[in-house]
Amino acid sequence: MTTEFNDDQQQFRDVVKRFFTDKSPVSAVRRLMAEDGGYDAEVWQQLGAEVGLAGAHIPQVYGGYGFGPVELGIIAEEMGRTLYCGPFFASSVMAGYALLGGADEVCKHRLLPGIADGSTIATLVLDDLNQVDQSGRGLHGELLASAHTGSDAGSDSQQGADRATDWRLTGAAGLVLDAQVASVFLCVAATDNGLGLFLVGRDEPNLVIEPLEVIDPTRKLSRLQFNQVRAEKLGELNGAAMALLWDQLSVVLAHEMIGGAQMLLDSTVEYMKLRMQFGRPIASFQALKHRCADLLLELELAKAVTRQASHFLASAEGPRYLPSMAKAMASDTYMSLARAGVQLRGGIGFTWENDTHLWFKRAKSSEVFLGSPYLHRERMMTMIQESDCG
Amino acid sequence: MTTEFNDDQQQFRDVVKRFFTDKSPVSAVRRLMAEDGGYDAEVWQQLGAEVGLAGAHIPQVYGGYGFGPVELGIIAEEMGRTLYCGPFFASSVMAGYALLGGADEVCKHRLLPGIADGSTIATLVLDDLNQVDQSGRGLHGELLASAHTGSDAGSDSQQGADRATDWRLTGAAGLVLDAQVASVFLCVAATDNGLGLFLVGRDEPNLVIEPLEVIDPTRKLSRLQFNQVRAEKLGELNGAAMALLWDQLSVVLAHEMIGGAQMLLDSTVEYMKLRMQFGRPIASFQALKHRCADLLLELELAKAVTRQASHFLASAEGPRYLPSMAKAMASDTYMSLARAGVQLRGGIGFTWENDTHLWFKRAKSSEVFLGSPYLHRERMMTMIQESDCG
Amino acid sequence: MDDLMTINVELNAWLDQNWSPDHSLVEWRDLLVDGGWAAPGWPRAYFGRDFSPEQSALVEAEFARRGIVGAAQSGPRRLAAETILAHGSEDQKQRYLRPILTGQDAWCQLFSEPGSGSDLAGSSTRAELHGDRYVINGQKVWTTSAHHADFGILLARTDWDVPKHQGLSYFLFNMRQSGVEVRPLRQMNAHASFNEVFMTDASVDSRDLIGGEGNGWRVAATTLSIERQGFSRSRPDGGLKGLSSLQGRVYDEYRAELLIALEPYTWYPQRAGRTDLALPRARQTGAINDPHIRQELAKLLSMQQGADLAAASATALSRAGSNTVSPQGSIGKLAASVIARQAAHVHTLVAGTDAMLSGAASAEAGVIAEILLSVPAISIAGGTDEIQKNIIAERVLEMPKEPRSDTGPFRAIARNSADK
Amino acid sequence: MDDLMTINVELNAWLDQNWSPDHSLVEWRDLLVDGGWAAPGWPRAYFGRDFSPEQSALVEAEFARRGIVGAAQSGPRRLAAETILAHGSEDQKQRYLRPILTGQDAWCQLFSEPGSGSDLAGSSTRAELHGDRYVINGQKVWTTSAHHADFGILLARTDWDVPKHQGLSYFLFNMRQSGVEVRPLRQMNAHASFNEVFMTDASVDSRDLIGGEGNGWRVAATTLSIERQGFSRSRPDGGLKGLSSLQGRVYDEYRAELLIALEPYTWYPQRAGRTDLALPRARQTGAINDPHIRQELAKLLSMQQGADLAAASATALSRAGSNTVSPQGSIGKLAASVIARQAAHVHTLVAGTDAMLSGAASAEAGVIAEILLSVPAISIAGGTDEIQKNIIAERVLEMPKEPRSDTGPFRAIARNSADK
Repeated sequence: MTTEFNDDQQQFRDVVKRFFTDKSPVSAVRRLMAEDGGYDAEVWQQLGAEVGLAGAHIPQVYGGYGFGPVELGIIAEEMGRTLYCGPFFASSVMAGYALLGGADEVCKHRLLPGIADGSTIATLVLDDLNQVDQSGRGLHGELLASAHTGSDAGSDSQQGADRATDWRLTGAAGLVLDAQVASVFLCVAATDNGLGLFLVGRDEPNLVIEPLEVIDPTRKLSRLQFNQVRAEKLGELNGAAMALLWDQLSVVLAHEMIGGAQMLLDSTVEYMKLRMQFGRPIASFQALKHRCADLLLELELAKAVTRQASHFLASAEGPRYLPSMAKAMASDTYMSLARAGVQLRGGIGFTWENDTHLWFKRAKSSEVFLGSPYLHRERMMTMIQESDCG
Repeated sequence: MTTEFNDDQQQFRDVVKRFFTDKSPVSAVRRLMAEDGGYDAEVWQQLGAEVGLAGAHIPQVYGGYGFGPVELGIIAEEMGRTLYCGPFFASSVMAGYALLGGADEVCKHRLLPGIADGSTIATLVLDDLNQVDQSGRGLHGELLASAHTGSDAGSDSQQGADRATDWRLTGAAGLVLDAQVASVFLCVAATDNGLGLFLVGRDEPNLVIEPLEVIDPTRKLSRLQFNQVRAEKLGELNGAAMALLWDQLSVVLAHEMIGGAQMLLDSTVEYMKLRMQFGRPIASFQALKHRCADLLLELELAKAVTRQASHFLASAEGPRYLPSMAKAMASDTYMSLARAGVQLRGGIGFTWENDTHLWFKRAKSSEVFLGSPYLHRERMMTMIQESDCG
Repeated sequence: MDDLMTINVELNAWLDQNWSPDHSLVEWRDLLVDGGWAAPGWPRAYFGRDFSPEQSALVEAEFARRGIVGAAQSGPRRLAAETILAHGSEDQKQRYLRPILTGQDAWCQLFSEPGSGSDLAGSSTRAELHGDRYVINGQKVWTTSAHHADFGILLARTDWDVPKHQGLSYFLFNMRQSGVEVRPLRQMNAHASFNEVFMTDASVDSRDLIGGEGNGWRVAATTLSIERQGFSRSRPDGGLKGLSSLQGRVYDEYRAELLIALEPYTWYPQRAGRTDLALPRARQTGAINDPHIRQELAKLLSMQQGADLAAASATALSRAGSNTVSPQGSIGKLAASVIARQAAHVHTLVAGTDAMLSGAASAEAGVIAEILLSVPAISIAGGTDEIQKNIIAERVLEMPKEPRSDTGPFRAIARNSADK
Repeated sequence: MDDLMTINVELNAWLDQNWSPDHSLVEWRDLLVDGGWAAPGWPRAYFGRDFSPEQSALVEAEFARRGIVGAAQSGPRRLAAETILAHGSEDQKQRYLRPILTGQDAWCQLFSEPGSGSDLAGSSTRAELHGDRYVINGQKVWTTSAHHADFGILLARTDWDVPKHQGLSYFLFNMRQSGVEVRPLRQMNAHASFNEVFMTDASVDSRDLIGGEGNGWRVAATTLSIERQGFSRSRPDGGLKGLSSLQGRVYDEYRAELLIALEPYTWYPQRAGRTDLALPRARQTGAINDPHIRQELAKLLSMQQGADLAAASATALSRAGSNTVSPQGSIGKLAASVIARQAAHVHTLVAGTDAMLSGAASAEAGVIAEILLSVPAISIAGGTDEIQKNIIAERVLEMPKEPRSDTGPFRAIARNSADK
């Protein structure tokens, strides 16, 4: 078990890095973050249909490339580095993983290919983004009474009815990623028989999509309200499926964060080498050098754990708390680097014109997205207590 | 309300500082910490009978000098600075405050004068040094059945019996300060009617005093076991009395800690100005300067709160969580300075020959003595929640 | 005490006779200045009464108690006035002090440059004497309220061939001239409280050089010391309780003045972390019952309490006549940074995923979001944490300075390429 | 792979023929050296087989699997041997390497001095050439196992009139001579693992100068780089599982050797904070149910996991032939400091007031107390945290060095008065 990349993976990273460096320059980020939609349809098309990144981690039987979590992590790191603006995390990662983990086989075959080639933009509706496994308290699905009409309440026919489109969702989800551009919503909602995964079309009446003002305009959020909205049930999600989903999303987000953190470290040190004060580059001041060394250390540890967490998802080898450990560490190091990125630039780092704040805001938003470091550490300790061996 | 000292207090500090600087040089500390008793009887006699510090905070009616918590804080700071070895904290502070808060008037008149002039060395037996207000779970007092014989169980005679010496204590106290030199033990023990304050003589049979190995040999501890030990009940302690006692002890300890912390800061900076590496005094290295500035800041904040906590005890003005706030802050800053005191001296700071470790050990021991910073912060928040205003 | 009583009687008698809310603001302040009550701590020769800080505080308190508008003092006006008092020529004092007190002249501070932030003495704005005027070329930055200012206190280089601290001069600079361009500078929290000021062949009369050519750094030290003492003050009511509901022309004009003067500072409380909101929000959300958040909140409240107390004793010390104000200011400023970071941490813990939101619909009507995006400024503006730590180490702990790389003629010192 | 298989077959055939637990330790190691299996990674010319790290690891693993004692390598022996291999003369290699491998010669490291700790190149121990011998005067400190050592690797100054890094020379120094006094140095945790070494007119043959006069710093750099890689290793079983119960003369003698060699290091695991004890103790005391302690424990476990993984990939990198070992060592060492501090914090939280106690009756038979009094050493010994951060900043992040104050002739550099 090692977190080193093999040659194939290194080549893959080079390709991905080149793509995002070309397609997501900071000028594009600034343009897109100011728009309502927040993504460039042409780049998205290239990313999906041409380069195939949108479906990298989706098995080939569902139209993807069948890469594993390690390669997905590489994509996320490079996106994080460039602050790529597009519905990758919402559609490919969140909706993609939810479908893989919670949809019935036939639904996967129907829905995943569109996600994999980017032609469908989906997002995942969770009513609790603090603790993903607590989802379902805000959103409830019920089977229309009419769906039962004329059929016996026997279990077989019940199951048949469950597959039907005669479900109605009611409730709200306060924070939904990239809802402003999604054509379909995959919704995790409680039913009388546990959590279900539901499909809702964008144009459903009784579905209200309200864009929100956000701290980080590269990560657009909306509030969704459901009032008896017509939905199709795609499958069921048990506790283990929700825990796995949380793990998967956390690990991809952790990779995105260490990519952003690395970019901040690199660019900040670079700036410090050029910036002269008191007749020397500020990079030569010992207190600043030591701070950078501390930051490097923090980042290296977070990076090692994050990459190990991907290996864990790929192989199930290692302690099962690795995903939460990774999310917590990556969040903390990203914020450390964001604070330092502003501080070590001095006043210029606090200006709108300077790019540092774009990563700062991403770091701040990522810190709490899908659970704060505090919650993930708590989750990690619960897992340790549940397992026999430490 | 101000934490500045007036002229009288400043003069008092000068006297106290001179006394401890003269009487408690580090050579004496090293000698005494290696001995079983751990104090110099002659210095103690001067401190008590001649200079009058042992009874500084004890009212004049009980043979003391009637100074307030502010002056007691000054004494404690100077003791902390010099690591004075002697039973001041055990006898004057712990036993003294316990008697003042929990003994009946006649007992105060009988016992306090000896403590105030140092002729009696007492200590306080608490069975919980983590959380003083949880005392009484390990030590239990009961009235001998014979004490009731021949008298009615009426409340008056009951009360008369309660005052008698016919009590027996059973249980243990794991950590008792300076028991090795105390002639009397004031014990907080549970009775069927709440907590009581009891007097036990050193020579009682069935009392086992077992000296303990300690991390900080300037603060000697013993374990006491009571097996039906004869005791005199001196009075009762309700919840408010125990809370006040905890506050009082915490504040004196906090003063002691900031005195020690200030000494560490001063001596460390002094060392750094003399120590040359790379052709310059290490005090000129920016990373080390910044660390010292951070330490100064931490100490200044802790000092301000600690002194305010004394004013609060003197005047009851201000939020009632100040004592716990002070204990937590003083503990943290003392440990920060202790770590820095070793680190900034490099290898020499880790040697036995260098004096820094004496304060390091004191800091480590003080950190948890009478409750860790964590517990005091928790207590502080509980007080905030209990009060209506923030 | 008797002394204070006498002052109180005299002041109130004067106020009874002169004060009316129906004055215009300038009329009233003219009376104030003539009566010697505008700045009683100033020397008698310059509109003042040589009052001690304690005596001045009494006057201030009495104004506040009676709801009376005082002299103009917001923002950089005070920096300019105190500097002129300390270093100005008789002529400068006569020309500049009065309109500062009356509020007729607004001022700004032209110190920082893109190439010299922490290294203020590395200023490379050029001042060249031609006849009896200096011609100014260069760029300043972080200039609060430059677009409203009539004058600026300007630090510029008059000599490039001497060590950097010796080649600076300090000017009282007219902002209302061609050759001065003011551009707003937007910050990461979307406010634009600062400006860039471009000076292209602007000029200043040589009689507006203050402290003598080459003495600019010494004069600037006075300004900086005053600035550090008051770095976090921002009183939306200008010190008058219930100002918003007071009736009368003088109040209307005063409110208008404050609105302009304080506009750049609306986010300053958020920059400091708003410790005051932490406990109420923890109560309201129930986060106060979370054992970990309790710890972090307790740490925050502890630091804040310590800083408040330390600031109070610093003030007491300074009122007692001590002169060690400057490092105390640095300690307070550094404390503010530490507190702001911890406050942001607590606000984030309490908010959870809601910390992703901003704007009026978000927590505390957007104030929490503004905190999270403003706290990075507290450890930069008015001298970075790093500079404060240098000051504390060198002036309080008396630790030696680092070896310097910027001795010798300024011309030869390595600096940012844009400066050259 | 085929290659490895061949080696495995050859090694086992040789072992079958030569290994016996009834050998004396020296007899057995003589066989090992002659057979080329003592240090197979060394050059063929010097007892080795030019094996790659991967091939050497196979041999090591096979020894461990079969429970066979290997060459002596504990402590500073390895530093001396690797340095001699890299910089030594033919004569030196012939004389010193073999008795190092057999364990006949023990070594110590004479680098640090009271006046030069972090500033190792500031060494002021004096080496003066008289005829064909250098006369040595000076004091060294932090010398582990000096009282058992036959030889020391010694850094001393031969030229006081050149810049400090250029005036140093490196010697292979005989400890068994008059003029050498070794005094134990007690530490704050009551152990005495180190010594002071006083050299008064001691001497060393000029053929035991290594790397040439004035080249001492370059040679020392090799030693230091090797040292940083292995700063925390301390295996009480010398790598042999179940050593304590193995029977035979060679095992008896090996155990005796280890006992002496490892004695100074018994507290090293405590110095690193003993993360391994944190979770079991939290479980056992119930502290694991405390929400705040859970957080602190989780942070500790996270850092430890990260450091373990980072160390593993550093090893993988270095096995893959990369040469960037030295800064990786600094990152690992800095991580160890951070982890040790957090571990001490967690142990204190878990222990509560019991953290005041020490000795056999206290928590974990005194181990917790030893941790609390030993962790301060981890951030000092083998290069302070501050030095590691300089290295990381300059070599990994390529940030420029500070301006130096110690250029020019060593004689003229300001240094501690005791050095002069």
